[in-house]
Amino acid sequence: MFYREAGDFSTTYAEDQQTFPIKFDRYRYYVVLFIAIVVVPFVINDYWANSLLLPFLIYAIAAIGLNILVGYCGQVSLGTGGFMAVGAYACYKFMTGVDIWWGGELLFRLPEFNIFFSVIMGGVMTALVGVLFGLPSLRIKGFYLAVATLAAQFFLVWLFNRVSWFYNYSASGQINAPERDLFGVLITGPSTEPWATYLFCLFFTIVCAVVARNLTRGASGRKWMAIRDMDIAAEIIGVNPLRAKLTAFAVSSFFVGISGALFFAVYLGAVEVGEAFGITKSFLVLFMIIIGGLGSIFGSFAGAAFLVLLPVVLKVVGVDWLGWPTDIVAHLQLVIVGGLIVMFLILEPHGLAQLWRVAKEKLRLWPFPH
Amino acid sequence: MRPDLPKKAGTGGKTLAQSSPAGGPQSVPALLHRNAQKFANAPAYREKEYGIWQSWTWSQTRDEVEALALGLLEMGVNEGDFIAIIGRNRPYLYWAMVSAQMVGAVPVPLYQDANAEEMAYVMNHCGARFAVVGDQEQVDKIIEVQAGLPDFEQMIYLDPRGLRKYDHSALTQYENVQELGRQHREKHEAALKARQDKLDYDSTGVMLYTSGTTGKPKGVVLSNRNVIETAKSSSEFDGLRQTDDILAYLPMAWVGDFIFSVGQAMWTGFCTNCPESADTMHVDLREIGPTYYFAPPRVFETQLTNVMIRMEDASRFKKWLFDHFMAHARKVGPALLDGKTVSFGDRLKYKLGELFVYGPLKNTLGFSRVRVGYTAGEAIGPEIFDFYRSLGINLKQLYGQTEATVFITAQPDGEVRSDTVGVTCPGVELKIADNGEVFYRSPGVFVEYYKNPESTADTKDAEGWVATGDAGFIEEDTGHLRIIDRAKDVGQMADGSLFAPKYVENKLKFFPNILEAVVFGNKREECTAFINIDLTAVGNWAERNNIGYASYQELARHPQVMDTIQSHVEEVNASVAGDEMLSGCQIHRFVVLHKELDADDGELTRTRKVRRRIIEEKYDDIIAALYGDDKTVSTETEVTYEDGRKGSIKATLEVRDAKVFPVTKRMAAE
Amino acid sequence: MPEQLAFTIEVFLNGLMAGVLYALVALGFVLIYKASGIFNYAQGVMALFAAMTLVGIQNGQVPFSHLINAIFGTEIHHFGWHVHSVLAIAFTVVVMIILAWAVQRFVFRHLVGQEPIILFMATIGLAYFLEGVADLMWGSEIKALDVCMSEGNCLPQGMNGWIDQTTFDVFGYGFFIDNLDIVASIVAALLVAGLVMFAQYTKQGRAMRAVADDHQAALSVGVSLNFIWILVWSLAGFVALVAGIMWGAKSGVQFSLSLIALKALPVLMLGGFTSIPGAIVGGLIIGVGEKLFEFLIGAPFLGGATENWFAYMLALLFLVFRPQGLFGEKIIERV
Amino acid sequence: MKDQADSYVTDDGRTIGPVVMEMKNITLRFGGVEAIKDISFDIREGEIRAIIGPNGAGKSSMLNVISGFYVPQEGEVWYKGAKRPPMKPFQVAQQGIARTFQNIALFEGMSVLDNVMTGRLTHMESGLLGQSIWKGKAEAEEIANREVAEKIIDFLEIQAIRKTPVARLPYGLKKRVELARALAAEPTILLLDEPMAGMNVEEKEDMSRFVLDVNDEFGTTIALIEHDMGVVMDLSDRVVVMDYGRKIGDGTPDEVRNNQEVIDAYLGVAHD
Repeated sequence: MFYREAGDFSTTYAEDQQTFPIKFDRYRYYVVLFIAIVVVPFVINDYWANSLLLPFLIYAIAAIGLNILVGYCGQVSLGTGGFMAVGAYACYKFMTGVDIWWGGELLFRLPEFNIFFSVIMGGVMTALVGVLFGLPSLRIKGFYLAVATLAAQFFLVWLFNRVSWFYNYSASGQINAPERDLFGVLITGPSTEPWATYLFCLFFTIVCAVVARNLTRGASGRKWMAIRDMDIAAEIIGVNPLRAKLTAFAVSSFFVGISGALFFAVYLGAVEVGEAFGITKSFLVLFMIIIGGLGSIFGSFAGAAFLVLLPVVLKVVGVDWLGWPTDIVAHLQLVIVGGLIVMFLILEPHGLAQLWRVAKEKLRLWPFPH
Repeated sequence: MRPDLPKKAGTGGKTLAQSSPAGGPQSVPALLHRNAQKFANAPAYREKEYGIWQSWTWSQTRDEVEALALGLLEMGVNEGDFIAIIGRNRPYLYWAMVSAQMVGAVPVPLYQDANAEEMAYVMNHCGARFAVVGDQEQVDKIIEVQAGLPDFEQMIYLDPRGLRKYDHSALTQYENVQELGRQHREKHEAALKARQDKLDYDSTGVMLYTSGTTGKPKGVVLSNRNVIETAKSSSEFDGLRQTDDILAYLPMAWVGDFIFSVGQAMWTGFCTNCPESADTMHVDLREIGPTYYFAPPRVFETQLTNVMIRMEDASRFKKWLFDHFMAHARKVGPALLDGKTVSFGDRLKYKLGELFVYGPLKNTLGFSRVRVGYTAGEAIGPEIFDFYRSLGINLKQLYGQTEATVFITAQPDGEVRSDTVGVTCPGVELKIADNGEVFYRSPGVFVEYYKNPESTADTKDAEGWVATGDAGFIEEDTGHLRIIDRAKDVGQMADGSLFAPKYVENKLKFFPNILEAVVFGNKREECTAFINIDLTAVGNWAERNNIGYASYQELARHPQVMDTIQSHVEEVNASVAGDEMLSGCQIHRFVVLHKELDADDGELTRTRKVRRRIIEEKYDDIIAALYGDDKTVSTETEVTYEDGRKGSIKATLEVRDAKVFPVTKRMAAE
Repeated sequence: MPEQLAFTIEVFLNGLMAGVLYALVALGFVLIYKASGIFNYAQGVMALFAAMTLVGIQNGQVPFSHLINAIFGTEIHHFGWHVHSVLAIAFTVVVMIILAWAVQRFVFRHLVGQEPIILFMATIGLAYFLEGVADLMWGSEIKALDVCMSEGNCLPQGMNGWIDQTTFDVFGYGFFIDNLDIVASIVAALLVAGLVMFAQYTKQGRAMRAVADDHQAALSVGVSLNFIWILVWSLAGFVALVAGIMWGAKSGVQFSLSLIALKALPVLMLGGFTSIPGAIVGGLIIGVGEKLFEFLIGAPFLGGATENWFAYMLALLFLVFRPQGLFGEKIIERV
Repeated sequence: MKDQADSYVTDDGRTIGPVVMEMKNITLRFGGVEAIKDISFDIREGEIRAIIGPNGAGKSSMLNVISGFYVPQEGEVWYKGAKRPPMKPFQVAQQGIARTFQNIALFEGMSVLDNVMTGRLTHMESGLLGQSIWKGKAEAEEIANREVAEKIIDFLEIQAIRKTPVARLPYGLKKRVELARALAAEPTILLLDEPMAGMNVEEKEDMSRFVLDVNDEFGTTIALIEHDMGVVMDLSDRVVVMDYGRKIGDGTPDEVRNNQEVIDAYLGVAHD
């Protein structure tokens, strides 16, 4: 209905292949960006930052990452929590200075990385781990693989629990993000400004989204989707399956790692691996992309937004308005989330993204039905 | 050189010689050079190919055209040679026309769907030495008849697909010709310059063959004056701009396309866009969103039918929204378009409609940007016409013909009506003969019919007045011209009253269900008619009322269909009765024909005009039945299928009587 | 006989018993998978659900009491009666059958023909749903589970996980093994045997296997898919109930119970999703393997708690070399 | 039979080059069953080579051997004058051997254009980093390959469905898109696995035309499988006839047509 596409045509392939070939979409995208970057930082407060925006941005990154693996490459992973943990602990080690031991004495200690690079390193490390756990994917397929990734989940969580080197031998077994700043602005630690943490996460989210989009619309994306849609055919037309799958694992894990790092360093500040990165986290992110839409970047955002918003809404409605005990609301939440998953799988296996696509098509054809 | 070369011919040319501008560009190539200077980097041509709109700026176009021209010189094209141009609308072919003009040759665009014989006739008639063609299909056609073309020498083709194994002794690829030209640039540059300089207002710009409702096609010779003057005046008339876009999709052999895509494009320097293929036409139209658009009435008709069909399955809310706002649009839309005063409330409501219905609708149809839209060729149904105008599309009518280089009359903004064809275009004079035939004189008047002095004389008198062959009259109050019918078809009923079949046929064809109609009655007591139903519209209606049908024939003889058609016929009778001049033309009996009238069977012209005489001969048995009094008639008809095979279909047709009305006074509705 | 060895053997035995239980749960998976190609992640939660329902019925709890109280501000909790275990179990079985029907009717009937991975995700959703429902129905606090055949002889004394006396001794070495485990493994073993029997020799069992081999064929010989599916889900529910009782009796009814599903997964990967013997052998291997690993390597060198992942790592490594599992046969890929 | 090295010109004016691929004594077993028994034949540059035979004759297996999907227990594959070492299917593809599949193997989740673009993957090598930045090398490469893909799309006359998801296409069109995908790889040898399977007469005619045009315009060497003899005979330059995994005939269509064994195989009861 709002689309005016007459006269909106492309004279080069560059124009034709851009992310938003339709002017109207393009402008809408710019507006959103503008609001997110310029407007929000001025109106944001602690509540909004901590209960909505930060988790949304961070989960969005994780969801994009997982979506690349599951939605685009068709390799189901239940190890997201574990990989986020890797990101978190790697980030922690790098921001506190990695200490290398040999035979009981300290060989040397790396300088403390700036928070920005610590987060990046979180991603890099996770990518490596991801590739490692991705190796079996060549032999193992479907949900054999899905289950196999649980191995990563449990092993990693156990690892960070047991090996005190990861949490710098702290008595609590927790890791705590020390105060770190970027250009003199506090990003981590107890006394940060909401707008600072927000912008920091926003930056990563946008970059990740753009990178993901670029990868998925290019050669890599096609390799992944080919593997997803029909791996045998893909191999026969010249796609190296191991390469494709491993790159998917690497890229996916990289994003997940980043989100893990942010989740720990910027959002929570202190983490006990078992509860922060348990298997429930893996499922949560998986649910995000199912509800949001497999194989869609927008879907990753939608799903993240939905599952971040849902508990908040339920809490507001259930606890604050109706005054129910929190545990009941929590249980209701389980029921609703579980129900929604099943519902989506039955009614709209392609999730919110598909609904969005359909709505858009309708608007473009308006007033015609088809 | 042939003695009858158009250069020194054409009284029309002489009488108007003084109107040539001093110094201004005097030929199409000259215009091209001007544009290459003035609008160097503005888009001149676009074609949807390989998924995107390949574009050429004016300067690029100039280079391409020159390269080809040089190539033609290298291939030995002489001044005055004729070069046939055959294929779907593509920039390369438009360039070929200009290149031809550059080297002093005459481009002769032909209808791409013409069959080999038709082509053979034309190419023989003008003695074309060269042909520039689109693809294998065209090449094959020409090769088929080449033996019978003594003058023919070389063929230049665009798309090499499937031609690799052909004997290339008389066959060259377009690119290679251009390549040839680029190689021998310095060798021919001077010659090319010289030949271009020779071109002036009186040298021939193009030769177009009129499909001709009867007899063999005639080659209409148009001088540069014809082309440029009309292009100039018509562009000014509608305030065309360099930034405009048109979609070139109508046959290149048709004078309209030549004037729009070459004449006006060259004059104003706007961009000509060519669709990717016939079946992507609508998508391409939507993408380009032309600002200046021409289409014959039937195109608008089918489009409107499709709109209505598609709306049928819309949700109730949408449908309500659509109907509600369209009603409003019909009320105030045209008025707004003509800049008349409309109450604030209505304006507001129209704005809303624009948001919810008109805007999106125009968008999906590809008309969002249309600033000037024309329809012509035949009369257009009032409700069709009003539909588009009420949407805010500035659709207008013009009256023209090849011999006039299109423009005779056109509707100025603000004075648009569906029943007139507008006022005289700048530089055009009109006069109506006693028998009602319309005559005109203008800078656009053609030079001559090539190799056909007697026809030329018949059509154009010494003062340069040209007979249109149409009967009509000028409204005293408005000065608008109204066309009743082809003059030769306007006959007399037995009782001496006026018989104007076309007038009635058009009224019939205004009903979406009726595709074609042929009315008889000349020298007879009463009128009768053949009718073709519109398979899209009626077929859709059948589907919705789940009426099964296997073929056009079966649907056509379905009783319910017959009833609907009958009601239409009677409505028409009622309105005809309102016009005392023509009230004799009410239809007393009719049949719904068992096959669609078809150009391949020679029943229609390539521009889908009815060929009366041929039909009358072919279906004499049915006509007899119409004037007899039996209720049915059995007949057998020969048909030509797509692939050229012949076959025949038998059928028994029901003859229906229609209610006729007594003559009434002219009612307001008319 | 050196101490170490004795301990090892004891550990081995313990592992074996745990293994039987794993095998039991794994069997639940295999049944459903064979018959419907669904990999039922919710199996564990079903066990939890069953156990909670059992306790709830025994103690005459009012279902959804918390929710009701929350909404209507009432203060109801118990009907005030106590149901005899046998009866309660019977009731629970009924509930599980109803559940099976509901799951089939409202979820998987609509997902027929979807890829396995989608079905798998659906079961994850189902797991969440069931867990939520269970908590809403009976409250999420840890409950003691005592199953008594008749007054006095409750087997065994509920949560008394501890071992007070030598269970039996060989060559003067006392082996300390929890009675419960012995009972449990016996029951489990019986049940396993029973299921195998069922699958092999009963009409429904054969029908079930027919469906597993070829849906169309099964349909054409007049097997009602719907019935079979409800049947297997009920069976799975029953298995879950038993597992729930065993586990619940041992360490109380609580969320962790649902994790036995996670234990069963590697068992399946090892044994192959479609093979009943595979499930049994796999279960035993995992059970023994993880106990021994923990005892010999995990606890002394890796800081313990290796049971969490050992099973998975084992299965993973194993799969890399034999993707089709222990008993699955090699698939020839075609194009 | 002409010598392997020299090339000759067919009566319709196409040049057939020297042997580009040769199968030497190929034997393929599945467990006990022998799908292919000691078969040898060669494929010449620029020719249309057909492998025909009744259902279950081992045609598809043979194609799978050529495209490296099956590894024969015995025999050698010679390609461009060198013995082909054992390699994975994707390596074979990278060597310039593209194929279509008997029961369409398109990527249903992608548009027609994307499917055709996957055919170009063997020609694209910009790295992950470059792609994630997109602008610059990656985009240039993308566009360059898009141009090739578009030429193919135009050649096979599927412009109108360029951006349609393949899942929505009718069978006939899917076949064409698959051909497009294979062509996009600009292969040295193009393998067609029953290109006409399940098509009506017109579709078969179209497909035949396209196959000929491809061979004509791009001079692509084509090896195709058909069990419908009629179609193949007018298409191909040379035909191998298989039955029960054995080669029972090899030569020009005419030679094959008059081969008694072949006639028997076709008139004899069809065995699947």
